[in-house]
Amino acid sequence: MKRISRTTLIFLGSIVAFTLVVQVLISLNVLSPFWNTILRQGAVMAIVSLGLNLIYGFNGQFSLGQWGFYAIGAYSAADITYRWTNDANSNGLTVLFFTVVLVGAAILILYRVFGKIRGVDPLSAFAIYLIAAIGLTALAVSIGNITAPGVNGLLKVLPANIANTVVYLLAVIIGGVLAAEVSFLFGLPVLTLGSDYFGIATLGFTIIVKVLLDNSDVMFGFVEMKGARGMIGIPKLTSWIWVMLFLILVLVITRNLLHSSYGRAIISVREDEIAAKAMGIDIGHYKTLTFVLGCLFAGLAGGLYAHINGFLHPDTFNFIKSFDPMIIVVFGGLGSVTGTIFAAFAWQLVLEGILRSILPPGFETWRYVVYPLLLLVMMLLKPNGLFGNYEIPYLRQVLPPKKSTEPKPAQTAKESL
Amino acid sequence: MMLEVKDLNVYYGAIHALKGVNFHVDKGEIVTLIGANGAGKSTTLNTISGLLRARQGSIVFQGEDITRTMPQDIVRKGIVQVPEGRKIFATLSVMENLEMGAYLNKDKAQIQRDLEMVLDRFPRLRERRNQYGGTLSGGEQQMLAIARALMSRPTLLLLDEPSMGLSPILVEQIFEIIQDINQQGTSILLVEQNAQMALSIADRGYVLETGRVVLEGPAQELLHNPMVIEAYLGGHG
Amino acid sequence: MNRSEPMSKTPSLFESLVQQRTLGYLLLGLILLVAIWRLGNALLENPSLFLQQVTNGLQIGFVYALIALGYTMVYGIVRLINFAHGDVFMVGAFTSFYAISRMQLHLWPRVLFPNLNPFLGDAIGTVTVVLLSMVVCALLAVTIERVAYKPLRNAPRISALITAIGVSFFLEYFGALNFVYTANYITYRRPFDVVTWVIGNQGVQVLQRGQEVPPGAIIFSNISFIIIIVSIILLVLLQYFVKNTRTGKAMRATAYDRQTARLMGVDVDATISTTFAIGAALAGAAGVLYAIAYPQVVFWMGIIPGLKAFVAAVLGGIGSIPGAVVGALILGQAETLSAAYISTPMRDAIAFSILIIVLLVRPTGIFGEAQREKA
Amino acid sequence: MSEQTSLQTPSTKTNGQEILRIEGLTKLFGGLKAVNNFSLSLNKGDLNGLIGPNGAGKTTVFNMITGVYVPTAGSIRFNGQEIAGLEPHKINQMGIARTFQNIRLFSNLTVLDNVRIAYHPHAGYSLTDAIFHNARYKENERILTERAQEFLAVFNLQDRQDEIAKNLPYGEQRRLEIARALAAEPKLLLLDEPAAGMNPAETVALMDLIHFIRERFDLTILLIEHQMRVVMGICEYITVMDFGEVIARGTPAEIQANPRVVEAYLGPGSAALSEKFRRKRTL
Amino acid sequence: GGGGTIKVAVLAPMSGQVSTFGISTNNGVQLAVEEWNAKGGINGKKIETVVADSQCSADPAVNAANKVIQEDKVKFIIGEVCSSASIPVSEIAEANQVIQISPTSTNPQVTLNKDGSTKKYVFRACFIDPFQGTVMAKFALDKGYKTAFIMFDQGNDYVRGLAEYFEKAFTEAGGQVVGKESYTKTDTDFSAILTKVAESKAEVLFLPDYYPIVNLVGAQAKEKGVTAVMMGGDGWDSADLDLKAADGGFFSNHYSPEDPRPIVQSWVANYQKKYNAVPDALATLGYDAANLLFAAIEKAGTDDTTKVAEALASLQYEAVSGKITFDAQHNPVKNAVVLSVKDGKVSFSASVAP
Ligand SMILES: Nc1ncnc2c1ncn2[C@@H]1O[C@H](COP(=O)(O)OP(=O)(O)OP(=O)(O)O)[C@@H](O)[C@H]1O
Ligand SMILES: Nc1ncnc2c1ncn2[C@@H]1O[C@H](COP(=O)(O)OP(=O)(O)OP(=O)(O)O)[C@@H](O)[C@H]1O
Ligand SMILES: CC(C)C[C@H](N)C(=O)O
Ligand SMILES: [Mg+2]
Ligand SMILES: [Mg+2]
Repeated sequence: MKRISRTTLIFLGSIVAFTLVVQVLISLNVLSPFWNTILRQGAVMAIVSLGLNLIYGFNGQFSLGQWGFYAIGAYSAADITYRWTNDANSNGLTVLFFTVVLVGAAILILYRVFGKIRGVDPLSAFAIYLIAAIGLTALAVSIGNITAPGVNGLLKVLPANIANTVVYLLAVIIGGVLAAEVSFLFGLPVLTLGSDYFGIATLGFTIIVKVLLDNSDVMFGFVEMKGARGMIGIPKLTSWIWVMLFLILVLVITRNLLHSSYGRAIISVREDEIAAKAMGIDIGHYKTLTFVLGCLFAGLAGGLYAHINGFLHPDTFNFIKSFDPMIIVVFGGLGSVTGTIFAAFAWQLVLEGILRSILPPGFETWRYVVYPLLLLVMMLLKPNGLFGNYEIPYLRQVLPPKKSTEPKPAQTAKESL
Repeated sequence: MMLEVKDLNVYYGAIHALKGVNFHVDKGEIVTLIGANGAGKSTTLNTISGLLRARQGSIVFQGEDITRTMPQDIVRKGIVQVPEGRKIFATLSVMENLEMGAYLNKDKAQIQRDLEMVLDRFPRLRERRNQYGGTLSGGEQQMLAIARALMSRPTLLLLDEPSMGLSPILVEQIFEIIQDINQQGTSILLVEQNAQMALSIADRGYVLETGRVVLEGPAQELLHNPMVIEAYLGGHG
Repeated sequence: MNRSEPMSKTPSLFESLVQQRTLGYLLLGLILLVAIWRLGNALLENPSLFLQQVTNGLQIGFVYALIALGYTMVYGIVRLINFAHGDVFMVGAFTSFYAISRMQLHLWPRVLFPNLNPFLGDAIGTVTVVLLSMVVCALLAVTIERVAYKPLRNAPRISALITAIGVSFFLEYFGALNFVYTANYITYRRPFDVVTWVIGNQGVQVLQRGQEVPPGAIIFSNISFIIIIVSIILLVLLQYFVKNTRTGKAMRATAYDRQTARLMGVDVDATISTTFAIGAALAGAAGVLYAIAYPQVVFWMGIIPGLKAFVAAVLGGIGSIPGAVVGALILGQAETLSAAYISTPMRDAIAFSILIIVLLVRPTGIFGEAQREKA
Repeated sequence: MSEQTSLQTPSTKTNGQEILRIEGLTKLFGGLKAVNNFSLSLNKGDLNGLIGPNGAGKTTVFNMITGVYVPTAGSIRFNGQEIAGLEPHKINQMGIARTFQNIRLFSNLTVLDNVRIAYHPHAGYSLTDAIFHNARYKENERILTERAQEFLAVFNLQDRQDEIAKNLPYGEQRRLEIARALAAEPKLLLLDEPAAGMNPAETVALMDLIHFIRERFDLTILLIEHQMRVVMGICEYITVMDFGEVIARGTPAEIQANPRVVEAYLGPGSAALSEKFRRKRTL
Repeated sequence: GGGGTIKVAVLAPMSGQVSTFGISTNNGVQLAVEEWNAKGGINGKKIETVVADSQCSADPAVNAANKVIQEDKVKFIIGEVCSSASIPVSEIAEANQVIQISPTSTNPQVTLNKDGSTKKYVFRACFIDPFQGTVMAKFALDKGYKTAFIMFDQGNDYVRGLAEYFEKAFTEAGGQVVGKESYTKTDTDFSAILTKVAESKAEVLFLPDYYPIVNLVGAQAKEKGVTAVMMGGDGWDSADLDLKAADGGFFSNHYSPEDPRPIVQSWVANYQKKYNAVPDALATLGYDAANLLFAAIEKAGTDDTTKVAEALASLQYEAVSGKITFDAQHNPVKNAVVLSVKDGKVSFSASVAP
């Protein structure tokens, strides 16, 4: 009995309609490439911020690492498609694919094993995961390189644009999963830190990722990434339709998760860790779960972003920008999915679109004079964000009807209470 | 008249917490405010000590209107509150907590004498003088809270549920201390859930219900008032 | 940390391995060992060079310390990571730039008292400029606090954080406007000439232009000297202030519980403003010293030192004053030594790895106090 | 050391099956021995009290039983299984639930969600089911919600289910906390000063409620309380602590008569609580 | 032809780290535009410029390029100044068949595709770094310096490339590179590296970065006991170069205002009249680049970019910075000069032919 509720229909219907209308406007050239790019970047921002809202808004973990995972997703996806389109080589794809699969499997297995042992020390567990991950990555590199020619041949059989799309989609997904796996490893020891310290450690992560990207060519041999000089020549494959598909997917997952017992467990950790523990919630598990999921979203968004401009630069992943998703989440309303999506688009449209186009040349700097003032006024007027914790009906938890049939007297305590 | 509260109206945003409260405390008296949870007892005390602002009404202390006075100036004038839930500075040691009590006092020698005096009164605190406030047990914290308030040499002491969570013997002791402090010349406004105890040491009492004074009178009278007995003394046991 | 396991069945080797912290520490220890080995080698190879690098690290470390104190104090009292603090530091540097380059303020002793010993004259002039910057920064910080943070005292903590980021952007980009100090890199004129001393087996002597440093000698400039001395004086004053004065105690009480501090007679608003002012004044001093040492000013110059100082504060245990200093000195060494012996482009990654590792071992920083909360 | 009275509880319940056995439990905070060589035994169905002066270590004992603190030494056996040092959520899932001395609700969530969260370990569907919102999710979510509503009904909170927890009056918050603890379907319930902050009328009602849930949910209950009206009124057997150690055990009557307890805890006034207060005694 | 306008975009760092580069370049371009418009434009069409602040770095430059191409529908770009910005811009220009002529981007990659072929639509008005690096290496050796220490920013194509070419030429000609250190563009504290430089006793400190870094390093070098002579490339050429910090140094450049050729002297006079300053190499090359572009459009007789590209490739032009013909990689073949910084003045020191 598959019955889809009315709110679901209305919601999905309108979002699909919106996507299609925008697509038509793009095709008809009513929306210039400039605005098209801004819209796509808005959708990407929405995905990153949704991930952060899960981590911070719903699970209460103050993460500034979102941008680092976004970078990981972006660069790894870009590397796959770059090698494929520029060098007609699928070794980026195969190596990362096997890495993601093997490391993922190892994580799942080890997680089970550790789950059975009482009092596992996160740092020691981390050491074991790390060793396993490094070993398996090395293995994946050789398997990947061996299988690459075969996969090349396979892909060549397909028509070029289909092959490109397949590689692109795989690249985005692999980028996301890679970010998620890294977030698992990183999160394991670091999630034990108290809130602000966690924020700072994750900020550190973002900065470390940026520095590694700055040195990707010299220190790590990824010549095509060109380190601090910026990676060029990535195919521009992210269309409006693709970003929106991913956004809808992420949105539905977020919503379904939150409206379940698992979602409530996630939220209870935010509310009171000690009480949650005492109620049988394995807070470590739920922190990890949420963090990994949020970072998966960041990674996916990164992959999508990389293929919008076809150009990646480590400066894009500067720590200053890592506050952007945080600003969006707070601006939209912590713990409001509706708010996050609205804020992501609004933020992108205002800051990158409207402010850019209304300020005369020579006044570019004013953008960042006006923007903080807007932010300030906004925070002073609505300290809980635009939407507070309001949700549109589809995203709202629709409570089952109250069982307000008269309570069975035998089961109720004294009325005087 | 030491303290006079007239037509006090206090709001939390849209919530109208105090709806025209009137009462007074005379010099040397122990006056108690009793009432159920959420009746507005703490709100009343917090308004007197300046933490909350009244939207309407006035508070007059020793002939001076202090309705709009800043909390620090109210303390300087001699009204000191022992807050509900003790509110010990957890990251300060017991000694430092006591020194905070004497914050407005600049006379070092006098502070030293006062310290000896309160530590004599609470030997348990002397034992724990270097422990962090946050690690004391509930009862120890209550003692510290009262001791800290005494350090600022109040003329009017506001006590918000000093017996909450204390063992019977400590409750007795705390009430003794309150009487003792009173006898040494400090007027006391006591807020309590433990109406029995409060009324037994008070001179007069007021009953607060949902932001209004619904009953007032000498403590002994209230102790025998049927309505008070029914609602606040557990139907007399 | 490790859970005692009274009376359970004897665990397997693997089990006991992951139940103990040892394996994790082993991993961290390994990293530490590599670093020590590397540095130890460097020390043995060329002790004077190593010492020279350590003094380099000391100089930047003390600058970080001055900035870090502002972060730590403000965080301690209002639990706010004041991201605009680095920009206050920038304003300090710019104030001194205008004072020196435009108004020649540092020359006043020479102009008024031409017979004064030139060294003394420069010293007094420089101190004047430092004090001016400190005052300007303190006023700026108090204004920021009143306008942007105070209205949000009772809002969720994150709102104030976002506001702080906004203030930071504003200070930077407002400064970048063409009628303020432009977006350009501006060369900073030092208020006095650099003097470099050689400390070697011939004792201490002034290094002449073009003269080579004799082998085994260490050089030390008046700039390092001033930075270190000024920082130490300010740090000692601050420590005394916080521990021993009433205002200092009021700060600590306010830090813990504002309402109750009010009940003790503390003027909480004034105390918070004072805290901001002191932190900012220190940052202002740091701004001047930094600009003297690395003579260039630009509108975003506060971001990176601000970030580093913030890391230092966390490393030492945010909220702790000695912690901020120790954290800053460690960070200064970590940076300089990794630039000198490991890799310059990677030094930020190394600094942050150290931060994360320290947090894993001591989750609230070196001097940080564990949260004392009872269940 | 104290005269170690016999560990065995002369239970009023007949089956006498031991559910909790604590031996040699010790907790050090730095140099402070908060709990020292503490022992306690509970039989199935007991409703026992733990009392003692402030700072005696009562809450610390609760914290160790529930895994919030790891004991410095000693053993805690629950249904024969060693639980000392286990993570709190595992202990909870084994069947021990508690309330807190200072109410710790999920204060921004609804009353219903507070209870549903406690029911989470029994949710009955997987994460994947949740993400797809499939039939299994729907069925179990419905059951879960109904169960939660039943618990609320027991505490007369069913009409409050959509209210945000922090907006409830104090007394209802205390009741909600107990309801939430019960939703974990525990066998042993630990109540830390459940009557704190309640007025006499509410306290009396609470006592009835405790009796009621013990029968209804087949619980064993251990409670900490300072209000003698409660302790003496409902507990069948009482353990008294002072300075981290057990100083007495016995029935309420025995405890009230025990001079050591009177001296350390009850105070001489306890015999006649409402007696005119005597003045001037030194501490 | 006849009627209408030709829109030309100028992408240059008008603000930020190296703002003098952008301002000078734009000054040069505007002077050329004025002169052409005064003559009646190109084939009767007036020239109109769109100036975008591309900040000498990749990200803003890419945004600016996309904007001028998509929004302003520009077909000709003069810029960017810096190689690290010109390289990504050149990809966009090439893909959109927009002519890009960079006045001063000296890195070889600017005009080359990844496979080594020449970008059809991309040109430059300056010599390239392999030449510039060789010039400085020879110059150093000629002065009798045998050892060099190289400092470079590995995230900057220009700096990194020039360092490499210098090293190659210097070692090939018998010099010895005794140390090499990289840093990042936001670094301010160079004490750790400079201590190493002092320790290495190198005779030359080769620092091929832009002037702000030179100012910073120069100011700290003395303090750390560095005695090496500082040398660098055209990145030093700025009115904001701190002559005290760079004192005693040498750098290669595209031209010297002291050059007695009449074309140079009349340019210097014209420029001085308008802007009240001696033109630096950036202004000069901005002027040259604009003239090259306009001459090619005139020669092609159309604004069709493919035609203009062909015309440019075969153009011969007498520019201020020398007589220009493009080689197969679209690089002009020209002389370089070496300038010295001494006692608060920059002066001509040598001229080197390719
Ligand atoms: N910070 C607040 N925000 C909103 N409402 C509040 C706040 N504090 C108290 N209230 C409301 O004001 C009313 C009076 O509260 P108050 O704390 O004064 O009661 P009380 O008599 O001291 O109760 P208790 O015995 O529980 O301490 C209650 O309805 C309470 O919910
Ligand atoms: N986390 C901690 N760190 C240090 N000392 C602690 C900690 N928790 C409790 N203590 C100390 O342990 C002792 C026992 O405290 P506990 O809270 O168990 O007392 P209690 O019997 O519950 O008292 P009350 O009836 O006042 O709640 C007290 O002296 C307290 O100061
Ligand atoms: C203006 C010049 C210093 C630019 C430099 N030649 C470059 O290619 O980046
Ligand atoms: Mg109250
Ligand atoms: Mg307790």
